[in-house]
Amino acid sequence: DKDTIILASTTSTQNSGLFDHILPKFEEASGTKVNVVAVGTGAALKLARNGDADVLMVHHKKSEEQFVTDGYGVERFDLMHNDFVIIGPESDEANLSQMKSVTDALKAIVLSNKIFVSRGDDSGTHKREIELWQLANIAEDQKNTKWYREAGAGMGATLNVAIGMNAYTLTDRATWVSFKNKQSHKILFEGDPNLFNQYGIILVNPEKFPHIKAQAGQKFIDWMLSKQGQKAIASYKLEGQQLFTPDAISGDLSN
Amino acid sequence: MNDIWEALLKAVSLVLTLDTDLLEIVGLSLQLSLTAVGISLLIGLPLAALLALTKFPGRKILIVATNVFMGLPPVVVGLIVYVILSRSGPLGVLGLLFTPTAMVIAQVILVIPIVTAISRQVLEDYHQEYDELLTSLGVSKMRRISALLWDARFALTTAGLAGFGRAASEVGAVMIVGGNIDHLTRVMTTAIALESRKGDLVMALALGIVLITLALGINLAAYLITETAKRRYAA
Amino acid sequence: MNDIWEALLKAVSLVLTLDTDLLEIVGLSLQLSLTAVGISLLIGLPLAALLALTKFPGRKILIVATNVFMGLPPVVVGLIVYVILSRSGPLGVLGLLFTPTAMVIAQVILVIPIVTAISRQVLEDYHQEYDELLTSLGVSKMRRISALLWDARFALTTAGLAGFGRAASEVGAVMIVGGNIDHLTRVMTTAIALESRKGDLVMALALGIVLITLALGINLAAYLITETAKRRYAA
Amino acid sequence: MSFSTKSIMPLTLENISYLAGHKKLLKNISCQFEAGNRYVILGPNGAGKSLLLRMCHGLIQPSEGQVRWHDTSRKDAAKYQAMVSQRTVMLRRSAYGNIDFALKARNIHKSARPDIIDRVIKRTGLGRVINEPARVLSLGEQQRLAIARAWALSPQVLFLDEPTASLDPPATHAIEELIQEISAEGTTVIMTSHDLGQSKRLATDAIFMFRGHLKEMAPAEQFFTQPTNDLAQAFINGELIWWQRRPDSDQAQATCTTLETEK
Amino acid sequence: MSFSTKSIMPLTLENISYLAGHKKLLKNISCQFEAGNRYVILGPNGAGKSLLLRMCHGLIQPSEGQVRWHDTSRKDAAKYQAMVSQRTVMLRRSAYGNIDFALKARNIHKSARPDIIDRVIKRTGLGRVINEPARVLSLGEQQRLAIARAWALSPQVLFLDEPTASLDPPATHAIEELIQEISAEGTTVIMTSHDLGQSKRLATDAIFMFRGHLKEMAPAEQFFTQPTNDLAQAFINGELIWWQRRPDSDQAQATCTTLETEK
Ligand SMILES: Nc1ncnc2c1ncn2[C@@H]1O[C@H](COP(=O)(O)OP(=O)(O)OP(=O)(O)O)[C@@H](O)[C@H]1O
Ligand SMILES: Nc1ncnc2c1ncn2[C@@H]1O[C@H](COP(=O)(O)OP(=O)(O)OP(=O)(O)O)[C@@H](O)[C@H]1O
Ligand SMILES: [Mg+2]
Ligand SMILES: [Mg+2]
Repeated sequence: DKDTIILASTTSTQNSGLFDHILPKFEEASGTKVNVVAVGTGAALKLARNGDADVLMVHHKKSEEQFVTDGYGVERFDLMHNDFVIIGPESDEANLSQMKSVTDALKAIVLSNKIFVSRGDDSGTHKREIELWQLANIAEDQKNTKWYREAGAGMGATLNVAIGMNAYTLTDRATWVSFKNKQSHKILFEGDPNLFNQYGIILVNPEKFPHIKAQAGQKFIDWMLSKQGQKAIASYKLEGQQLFTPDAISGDLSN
Repeated sequence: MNDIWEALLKAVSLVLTLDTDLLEIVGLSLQLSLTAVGISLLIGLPLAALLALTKFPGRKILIVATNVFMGLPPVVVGLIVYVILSRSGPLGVLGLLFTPTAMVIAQVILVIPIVTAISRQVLEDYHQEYDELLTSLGVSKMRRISALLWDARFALTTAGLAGFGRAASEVGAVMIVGGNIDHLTRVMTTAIALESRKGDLVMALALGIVLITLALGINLAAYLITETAKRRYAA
Repeated sequence: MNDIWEALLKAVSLVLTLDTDLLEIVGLSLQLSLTAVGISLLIGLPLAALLALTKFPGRKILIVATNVFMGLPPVVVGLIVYVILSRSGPLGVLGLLFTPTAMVIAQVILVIPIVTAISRQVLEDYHQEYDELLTSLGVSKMRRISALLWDARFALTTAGLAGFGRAASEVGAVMIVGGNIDHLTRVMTTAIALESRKGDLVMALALGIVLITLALGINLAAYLITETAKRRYAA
Repeated sequence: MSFSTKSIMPLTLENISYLAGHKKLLKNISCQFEAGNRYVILGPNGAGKSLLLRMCHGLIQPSEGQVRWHDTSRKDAAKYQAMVSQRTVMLRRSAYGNIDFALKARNIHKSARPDIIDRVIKRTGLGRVINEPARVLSLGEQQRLAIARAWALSPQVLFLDEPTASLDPPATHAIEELIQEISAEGTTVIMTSHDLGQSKRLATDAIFMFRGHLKEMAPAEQFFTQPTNDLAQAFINGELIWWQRRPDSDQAQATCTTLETEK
Repeated sequence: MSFSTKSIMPLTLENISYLAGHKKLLKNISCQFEAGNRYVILGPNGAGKSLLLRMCHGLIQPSEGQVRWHDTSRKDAAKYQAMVSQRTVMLRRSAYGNIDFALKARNIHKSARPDIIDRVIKRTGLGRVINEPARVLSLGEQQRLAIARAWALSPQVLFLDEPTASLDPPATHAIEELIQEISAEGTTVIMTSHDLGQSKRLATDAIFMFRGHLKEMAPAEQFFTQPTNDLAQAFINGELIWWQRRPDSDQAQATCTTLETEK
């Protein structure tokens, strides 16, 4: 019906529980229901390109901008960010926790002969990971299956693999904090500016697809970018940690 | 291993507390699977009978095809149904994507081959015995099909149960065409996949246990009914 | 809809160029599925025969159980095998997780029920005819099982093919216990799931088409062999 | 019993042969069956009697030659025939349900069926078991049920493959009387029998088969008193001519009668 | 043929009954079968003859009462018996394979089997079809194969349920001779037959059954000349005493003989 929109998003936002926290607030405020279809970043973009979603919310700026340029999206807005972290076994044989920069950390993994599990699925996280390897000057041909394993899966599944293999991996903080199967793994490296992770939100272009519920979709985007929405994002905490930092409005959200 | 015991406890507590979310998901799962199996039986059984008892050009090809299609990867079926139901696809105007209907369509595609292949095998063995009698009596093709299906009905429950098993356990296709939308298209298997992605293995296993228990209930009912009826009809 | 035509073209070109990555994946898929079906037949057929022809306490429960287990959700099976094989699990020391062996184990668990349930149904019908003769001849239980399996071998191919279908098409379990690791545990279905995650529907569908073509080849071979043999033995 | 006025007889076999694999099981048989007669086909086990009946009835197709009904296609002729096969096949229904199904298949109206069923059931002595599942009946009861089922269809031609093989003597006697009666109403009966006494009592015409050949076809009186074929003669005399393995050729006819039976 | 010295005879039935559902199909039967005799069980279709044979042979279990072999458990006794059932069942193998399988089941050594098979095949006239799939054989050939298969096992007790029902007359004669021979070697034969002539030729003892009751068991000579049971008398005279539906009680015995056969 008219008051339902489909939001194509990534598994990381869904798995973290963010939507369960903010969507009820929006639905209460607007009377519009948001149905979340959480898939890989690539698949989410494809869904939106086919006109099967009204609003797109992913975290790969380049693809998002391309999406708008190609005429599929109306306009892209920065919505929020969090950061990537490297997790690994508590024993930390590669000594990641001592490293100063993310490039040092990655080199340390290679030197230690420990296993690194890559998403390997062309997702936003995976693309960032590739950029980081380049920054660390680790060439493609140095990555062999002895230590570099492409899981070809979503974040959660990749975490399950890394934990099962006693290996390192790159993940976004939100997914990690909300992840339940941590066993003896923990965050070993964080805080490098290169680990910044930006989420954007886009309304699918109703000129391209007449059936798009532009009005309701715009209402959702407006709300998300509004003080109310941004506050809702900021207030989502898990285990005492804030998982996403809203960044659509500069300044204080407290009133 | 502890996870498995924890999961068992969790499953019991989920069921005992009659968790409303769980009830909703279980209800949808059951409804979709049973609908899909029902439709698949309506199509698959006559098709199986046709394959078992008539010789027509293309019959052998169809037999091999049903066997092949038993191995249709759910993800592929999901993608094909997606492509067709997508707004930019031929049936996009119907707006069926991400609805329970789309999920039933995908499941029907997955279930028909298995129902047809198993039934065909059973019916072929029955038909070998009946063929000459039915020909001698001059039974029309339609009545021949219905007679065979009727007489083999107890043996055919296995086909129905295999079909139900496939429909209820499948995740790849319903995930794609349903979208695993909370309160709308979330079923047991997609919920399990979600929990496993979240790393909540205990919850995932608990849901799995609930699902299997459900299947157990249905199978038990089917078994008891057919066994009783079998005895009555000495079939 | 265009996607589907594109995928067909892509599939043809993939096969024609003999893409080495594809060959590797296809090879592993075939190897794992056939191994899993082989093991499942070794276990499932005698079990089915036992269920079809002997009356022992717990038989009915086992029959219902095999029917129920036909509906085991692959994700759940994957999780259980994961929990058992994981480092902290009871069999963690074997280091089998994320190896092809783990994938075969998961597939065997998925395939045994379907092989057993279908075979049981077929064998029951055969046994009804043979029972008194075999009893009269004083045939031992072991030989009875082997005789029934032998005489019903053509009818049992359906069970084997259904098992192969399940093994070759399943993704949920092998994804979890195999990890879909490139060059190590990536098979056709996990590759398809990956491409679909990436949004590359054309590639995903193309791989699906290749997989189905593969299954077609195996089914065709099985069909031709049994049909020829059937005619020879007039069975 | 009333027939539609159209008659499908005579039935003509034109040089038919039947092959299974590379074996020729029926060999160049030509003959004609006339309306109203009672034909009894005789011959040793494996001679091809059942195959010939099934061929006439349309259950198997000739590999060579033609099966022709008067003025009627084989397909149309089918609904004027009925058959009791040697190995009875019972549907997984009650005895009553088996006959009812057969009548339904011939489009006999629901209201007419109970009377017909009642009559054939009484006449074949199945009253006590009419509501039992047909497949648990004793073999003799099943054979009676098969006869009842075929007779209920009021066929113009009735094929009977050893219809009394499993019947008790009084039942055999009663079925023989029934066959006479059915025949008297105009139905052509084509049957096999291993009971020479029965054959003599029932046959108006006798046919002798041997290894796929139709060796002799003659009026019963003539056949049973002086068969022209020496194999037929040996058979009637109870000689075990076909017992030993021997080349399967037409010369067999010339040499076989000189064989002794093996003890 | 040589037997192990241990004899499982006599066979004793102690007040056995057999129920299927709520129907009592065998009713309080007590009797004893002695070694070396040839018992022929007579009675109308559906009397319970086949059930009785199957009960003796251990294929069905008594609902009440006991089946006892001399000094041997029922299970052990099984391997000294063989049976030809009324509806032949053929394994999906060649005729040869069917006999070979039976011998294998009795643990007869591979090297000994071909000779045994050759002998029984020759004697039952199956030489021509020995390599054919057993299930395409004509019914008569199948019945001969079933006899060959049972005989090959050299049983102490041989159960035959209408063994010649589908055989041609010379074959019937040959099988009767075979039965006499087998019996002469000490084998106990317990058979049913609807052929009164055959029964008189073969039986040393006759048994008459009616509606699940064993009505009479007597030496053959006495039974066929002056049966004490009036139903048995009527049966031998070919009267259709059980044709009509009638209350299934023991009083039937008193009233039935006065019935006329329905025409
Ligand atoms: N499909 C088949 N393939 C090979 N041989 C066959 C097939 N069908 C029948 N036969 C053979 O054909 C011969 C004739 O069979 P048929 O059943 O007509 O014999 P019959 O004369 O009716 O014998 P009976 O008196 O035993 O009933 C038999 O020797 C049988 O083995
Ligand atoms: N499982 C069963 N359930 C119900 N009735 C049965 C069952 N088995 C046999 N009967 C009935 O028991 C009766 C005796 O059967 P049985 O086969 O022993 O007869 P029979 O004396 O051998 O007859 P025939 O001369 O026809 O071979 C039959 O009336 C049959 O319908
Ligand atoms: Mg015949
Ligand atoms: Mg009987």
